[in-house]
Amino acid sequence: APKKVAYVINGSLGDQSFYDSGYEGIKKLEKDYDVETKLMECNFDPSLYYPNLMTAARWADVVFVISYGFEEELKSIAEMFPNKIFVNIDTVVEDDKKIISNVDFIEEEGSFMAGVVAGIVTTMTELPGINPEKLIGAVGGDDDIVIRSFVYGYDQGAKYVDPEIQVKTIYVGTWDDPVKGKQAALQLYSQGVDVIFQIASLTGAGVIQAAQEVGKYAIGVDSNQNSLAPGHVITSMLKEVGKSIEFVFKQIIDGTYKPGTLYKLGLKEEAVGLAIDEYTYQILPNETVEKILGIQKDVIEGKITVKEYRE
Amino acid sequence: MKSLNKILTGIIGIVFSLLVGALLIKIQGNSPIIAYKALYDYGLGSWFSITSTLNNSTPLILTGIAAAIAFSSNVNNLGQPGQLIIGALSAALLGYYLPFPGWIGITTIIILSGIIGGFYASIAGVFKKLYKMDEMLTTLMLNFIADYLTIYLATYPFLDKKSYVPATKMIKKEFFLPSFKNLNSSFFIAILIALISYFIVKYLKKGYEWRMMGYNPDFSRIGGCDNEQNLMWVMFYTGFLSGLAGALLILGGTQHRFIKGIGANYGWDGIMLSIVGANGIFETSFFSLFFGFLKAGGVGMEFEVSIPSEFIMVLQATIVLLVVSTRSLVSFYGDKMKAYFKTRKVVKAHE
Amino acid sequence: MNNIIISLIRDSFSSATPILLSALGGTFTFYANVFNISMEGMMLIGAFFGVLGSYLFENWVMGLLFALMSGILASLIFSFFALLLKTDEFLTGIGMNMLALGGTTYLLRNLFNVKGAFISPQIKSLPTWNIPGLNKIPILSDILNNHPFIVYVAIILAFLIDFIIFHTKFGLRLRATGEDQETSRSLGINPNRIKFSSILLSGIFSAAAGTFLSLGYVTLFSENMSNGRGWISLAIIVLVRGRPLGILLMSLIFGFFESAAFSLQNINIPSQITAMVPYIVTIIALFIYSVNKEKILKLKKEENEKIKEI
Amino acid sequence: MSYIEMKNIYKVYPPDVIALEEVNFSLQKGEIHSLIGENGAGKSTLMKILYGLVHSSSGQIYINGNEVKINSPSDAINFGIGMVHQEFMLIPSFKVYENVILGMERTKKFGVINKEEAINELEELTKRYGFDLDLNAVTSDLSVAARQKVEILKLLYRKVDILIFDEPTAVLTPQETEQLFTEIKSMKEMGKTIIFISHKLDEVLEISDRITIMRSGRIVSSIENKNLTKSNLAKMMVGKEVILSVTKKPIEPGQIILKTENLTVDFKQSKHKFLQDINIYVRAGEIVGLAGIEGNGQLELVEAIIGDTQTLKGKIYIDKNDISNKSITERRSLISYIPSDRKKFGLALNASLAENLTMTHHLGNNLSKFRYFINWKKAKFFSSNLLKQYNIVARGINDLPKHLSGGNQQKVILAREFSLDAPFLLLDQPTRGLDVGSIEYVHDVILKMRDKGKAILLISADLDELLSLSDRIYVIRNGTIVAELNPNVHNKEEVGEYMLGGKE
Ligand SMILES: Nc1ncnc2c1ncn2[C@@H]1O[C@H](COP(=O)(O)OP(=O)(O)OP(=O)(O)O)[C@@H](O)[C@H]1O
Ligand SMILES: Nc1ncnc2c1ncn2[C@@H]1O[C@H](COP(=O)(O)OP(=O)(O)OP(=O)(O)O)[C@@H](O)[C@H]1O
Ligand SMILES: [Mg+2]
Ligand SMILES: [Mg+2]
Repeated sequence: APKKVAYVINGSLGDQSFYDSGYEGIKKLEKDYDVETKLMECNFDPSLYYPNLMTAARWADVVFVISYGFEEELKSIAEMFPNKIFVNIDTVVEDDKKIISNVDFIEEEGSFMAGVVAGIVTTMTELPGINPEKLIGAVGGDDDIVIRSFVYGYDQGAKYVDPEIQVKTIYVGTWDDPVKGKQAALQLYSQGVDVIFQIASLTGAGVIQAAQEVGKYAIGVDSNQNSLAPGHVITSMLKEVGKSIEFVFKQIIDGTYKPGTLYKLGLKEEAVGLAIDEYTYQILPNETVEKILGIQKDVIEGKITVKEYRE
Repeated sequence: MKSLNKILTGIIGIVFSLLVGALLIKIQGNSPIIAYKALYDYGLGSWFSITSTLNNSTPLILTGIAAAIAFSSNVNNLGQPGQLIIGALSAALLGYYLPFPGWIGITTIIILSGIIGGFYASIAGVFKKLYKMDEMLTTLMLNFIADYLTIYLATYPFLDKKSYVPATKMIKKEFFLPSFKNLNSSFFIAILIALISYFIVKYLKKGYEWRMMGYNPDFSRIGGCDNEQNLMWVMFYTGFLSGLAGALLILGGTQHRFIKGIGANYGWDGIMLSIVGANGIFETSFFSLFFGFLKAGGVGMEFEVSIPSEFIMVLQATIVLLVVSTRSLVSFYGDKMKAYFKTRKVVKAHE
Repeated sequence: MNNIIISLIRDSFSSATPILLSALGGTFTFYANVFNISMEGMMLIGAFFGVLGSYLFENWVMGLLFALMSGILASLIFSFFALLLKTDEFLTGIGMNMLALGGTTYLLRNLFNVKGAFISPQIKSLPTWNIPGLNKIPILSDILNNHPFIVYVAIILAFLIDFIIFHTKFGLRLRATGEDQETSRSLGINPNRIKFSSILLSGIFSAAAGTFLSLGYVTLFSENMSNGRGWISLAIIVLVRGRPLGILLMSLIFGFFESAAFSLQNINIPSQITAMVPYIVTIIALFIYSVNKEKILKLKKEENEKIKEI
Repeated sequence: MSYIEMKNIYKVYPPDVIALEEVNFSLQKGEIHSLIGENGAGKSTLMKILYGLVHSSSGQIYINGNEVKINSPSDAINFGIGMVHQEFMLIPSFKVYENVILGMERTKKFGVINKEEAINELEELTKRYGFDLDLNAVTSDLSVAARQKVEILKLLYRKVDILIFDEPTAVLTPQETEQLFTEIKSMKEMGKTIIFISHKLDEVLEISDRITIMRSGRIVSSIENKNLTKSNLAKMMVGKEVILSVTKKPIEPGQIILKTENLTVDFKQSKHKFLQDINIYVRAGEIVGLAGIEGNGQLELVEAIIGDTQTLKGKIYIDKNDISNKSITERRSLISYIPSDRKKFGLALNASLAENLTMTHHLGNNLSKFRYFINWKKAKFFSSNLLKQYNIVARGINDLPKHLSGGNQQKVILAREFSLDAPFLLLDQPTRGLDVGSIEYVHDVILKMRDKGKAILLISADLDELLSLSDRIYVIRNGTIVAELNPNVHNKEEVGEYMLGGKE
């Protein structure tokens, strides 16, 4: 059985979203399976990708890696260590020798649900702060493929509720400037938007504070941010990186793990989804939440198909 | 002799700062001995470590020399970061689209990317020449603009559709600079360029004029040097070096394509190193190697001893500050001591 | 539509304030001829300690106090290296910025056990002010009222500092030292003391700017939240040659274009392009300034000659 | 008992420059005490120690018999000691009154400067001492003489009793010097004590009560000003006989080398002109002097000839080449140039002597076989030859100019420029601030160049120098040439009258 597990990430912990969530999963492995774990953060510095991954691969039996931006390095290093286990999370890296397994989250399904919530809320003019305009917003960190796929699902969800709903998006251009995040959100609110989905890591913290300040609504991302501004964060779209790590590691222990597998995880696997808790009920009446959960069930059962961004 | 002196006082500074660093590590609750062993193991301990150190230092040597030449010519070019990524993006695009074979292609890419970096720097030069616009400010602003411009290009027109982050397509395999047992050949190119730069500054009339302009621009102008033209050349050449650093990152690094963040801190580190190296080409190169070592060894400290990366940043800042302050202290108080003893001798002789 | 423009102009003040404050501090070092690039780091330090104080005592006053103390501490470190150990000022600035970024992240993890951002209801934000009488004027009130009080203080300070620099004893000595420190020395002024005061003021002001970020505009601390604002204030100082009122004007212009940049995304200009706008505006401002300066210099010289002739 | 007594003063500048050795200096109340000595003898250093600007390495200072510690200029000012420095200590961008009150500002509440009070007080002072100064003028616009008045005003405002003047007359015209002397004498009458440093022995003899002579860091003697002559002062200073008069060979002029045609310098948008229709010529083998009160267009003429100005009309020829539209670089092969501000334009103080001596020579092809390169072996050989040839006292070609005395710095410039072998020499104040020994040397070299057939334009504020060296003299006033004089016919006073406009 594997004894040493490494967790290599392109960014750094503290995003209060998927890197952190993954690290929680890793910490749980330590407890549950009595393995030694180590963390390597690359702090978005591409010159560290290769040496960090290399260092981790030489030491560990199992490497969990979030490889945004160094998929090629991952491939070449994995080929140097064909007997070790490489699990790549959140992107898909295919190598010819089928050494690397991938965990792919279907974020579109999660953000579809966020869009459904936003769409429903913007039409509920009886709620405080909601105007009759059918306008919702999103604040993205960078304008890149991942964020655009979030927006893509979000838009589908809103349009599913009411095809007339429009989505306004601002890409702030940085992941760690909550001040700019708040500015962007205030602008969207001043344009008649009443719900904003933040997809911007630390920048997004400013979006939530903006919602609180002007009495409008926000939707959190990646981890449960509902408690950050009670009464203003309706829900959060979760991405359970930690759980997926546990899930794969269990298979490794069981012996059911096969290298080169593609785990596609969506609503059904509870890898993505909405955080619905007392804060949600504080804002939305029960029947509205029921309606939302109903739509979620339809998606899980395949009655509604959510299109993926890259196909 | 003078540069040896600078390096020697630098080494005193390094030793002193490592001692202070040990204290910091101790306070943070780790064993300095184990931490420094990891630093050594990952930075110098094996062939792999040594080559990592050298690979790390490759772009730093170039941006460091760029800053050193600019500053010693009294040209405040703080635009290395921007010039570097412009060069990197150019290399990535050329590497994908250029139809030339192998070595011809590589040479073309390297030179063209350098030239593009040089032109980017020349924008600030032209502004200065025509409108007397402060080049420190314009280069600073051009850094931000280069940042967003390259990301725009890598996000829209030249995006590799398969990538998850803003990135261009990978360059052709034949343009990859080969590695010899993990040591990338781009290191040798950097060393070669360092030698050429030394030669230019030392033996070329232009280089002499640049230096004199750095010492006293009024003097060089009245002496018959065309300062305005020299400013343009300095801007171009230092931009060329930074652009070259960017190209080597693409051809010789591990990514082989332009990707968001690829410039990292090379530009700023280069500016810092030129100051640490007192604008000397050899001194700056020496400290670039040292910084490459710190970076490679930092990975070890983080991995083996779990010293957090932000702490390593604090350590690096401390080391840089102490290296330079120790050096200025040694020379300042050294001179005072000499004066003191001389006085005693003279006074005694009179009694 | 009206709303959008009001919000835009209102936001210009918020975007301008941190830049304005740290540039006002930096202008002291500018006049003292201290090459100070550490505003960025000092702002970050102020932002962190503001949150720390406010969190520990659940009181914004303590937050502000902590921030100012940390600004003083940071300037002591800067002065220690730059003035006492005679380390290159530029390098000291780079070192300070690295220390600030690494240090606040390190403390964040050690004190609050989080990385990235620290948010808590215990952090109390700075109070907002209303200008009496202004509530009656509809649009102006929307734009100018209800900002964190630091915004108003910063604007008043711009005028005050202009007065201090050009009409007080301290200002006279500051400018003299910056222009020619040997002359200052020859008149019994201690240049190091003047430089130290300027660094101290810069530290305090930058820390206050940081507090505006972390306790004024938003109520949280996040790593690297100064995010280049210190560099912008440096650019503005150089651009207007330190004039406090020029700093006020340029900060507002910069703030306006920073928030206007988001609006450009509405007409489908990619975000990367809109983000360049403030920097391009700065270059254009420098261009206008430089061209005018040349003209003014020429005219002034001629003027003088004419007077001599008469 | 002496008013001030400096005992056993030593000064070693870090790391090991001995500036003063066992110096004992005493000053009596109410006297005008001159301090003379060669460049680098230590005069300024000794006075800076008295003024607290430099700390002695060893030694004591007594005032009225009590030992005092002077740690900073403010201590000195408190003891009533003030100093006008060799290089003016004024903030160029400040108004006159700001420069005067700096360091001793009168303030209202909150440190706000009390401008009215300051101006009132200063107006009274200027009236009392008869200074003609606009207190609100910007200092950088003032003439040199006016700046010096500001410096003196600074001391009077501080009510000091002892005024130290470090080479105040080096930059003044004879008329201005006369006026300064009147002021100094009236200050003496008001009970002030004056220390006066100068290289001009006539002046020293004219004004002093007592003269102290320094040589290489020591005091050679300190004597009352009775029955002294220039030549025995010079001998004490230098330690050997100095020839104070110039002996010239008869002139043998060749063809015209420098020629200007209607040279005019003005500004684009203004009708005013700095130079108006200057028509002068200089022939090979002659020295042509340019006399004029500073600020009458000499600077503009020099800039126009060397090419450091942009708006220029008319024509300049050198050796029949029209250089009016040529760059400085192109002109430098035809012009050797000694700038008046040697630290600003003549040297790179922190670059090695070899690098300093290579300047301008590098434009030609003597220092390398290849067009774009410098052969440093050759350049260094060339530099060390120059050091020897011009007797420059330095530690070698790697020494830095900032370590050299003023005289030796000037020799470096002369060596470089005169070895250029250009047909035309432009000499702007070549002996300003130099001691008699150095001046003798410089004059000697200039005459040698004349005899070698060079065309020389000499600008000098020192009319004695101008009259003794020149073969012809142009007088410039208000940007035009007002007279062409013959030094063998016209004397100093006549030239002075043309300069002032008394004679047309
Ligand atoms: N700051 C300094 N550092 C090192 N050496 C110095 C410094 N100032 C002066 N010296 C040296 O000390 C000696 C005395 O210089 P000082 O300026 O006192 O001479 P001086 O008699 O005033 O000469 P001059 O007539 O040229 O003004 C010279 O050798 C000079 O080079
Ligand atoms: N080597 C040098 N080169 C240039 N200037 C010098 C040198 N040494 C001293 N000075 C200048 O001479 C002046 C006095 O220097 P000095 O060494 O006497 O002061 P100090 O005794 O060290 O003063 P403190 O005790 O305040 O440090 C200063 O202006 C200093 O900058
Ligand atoms: Mg609505
Ligand atoms: Mg002197």
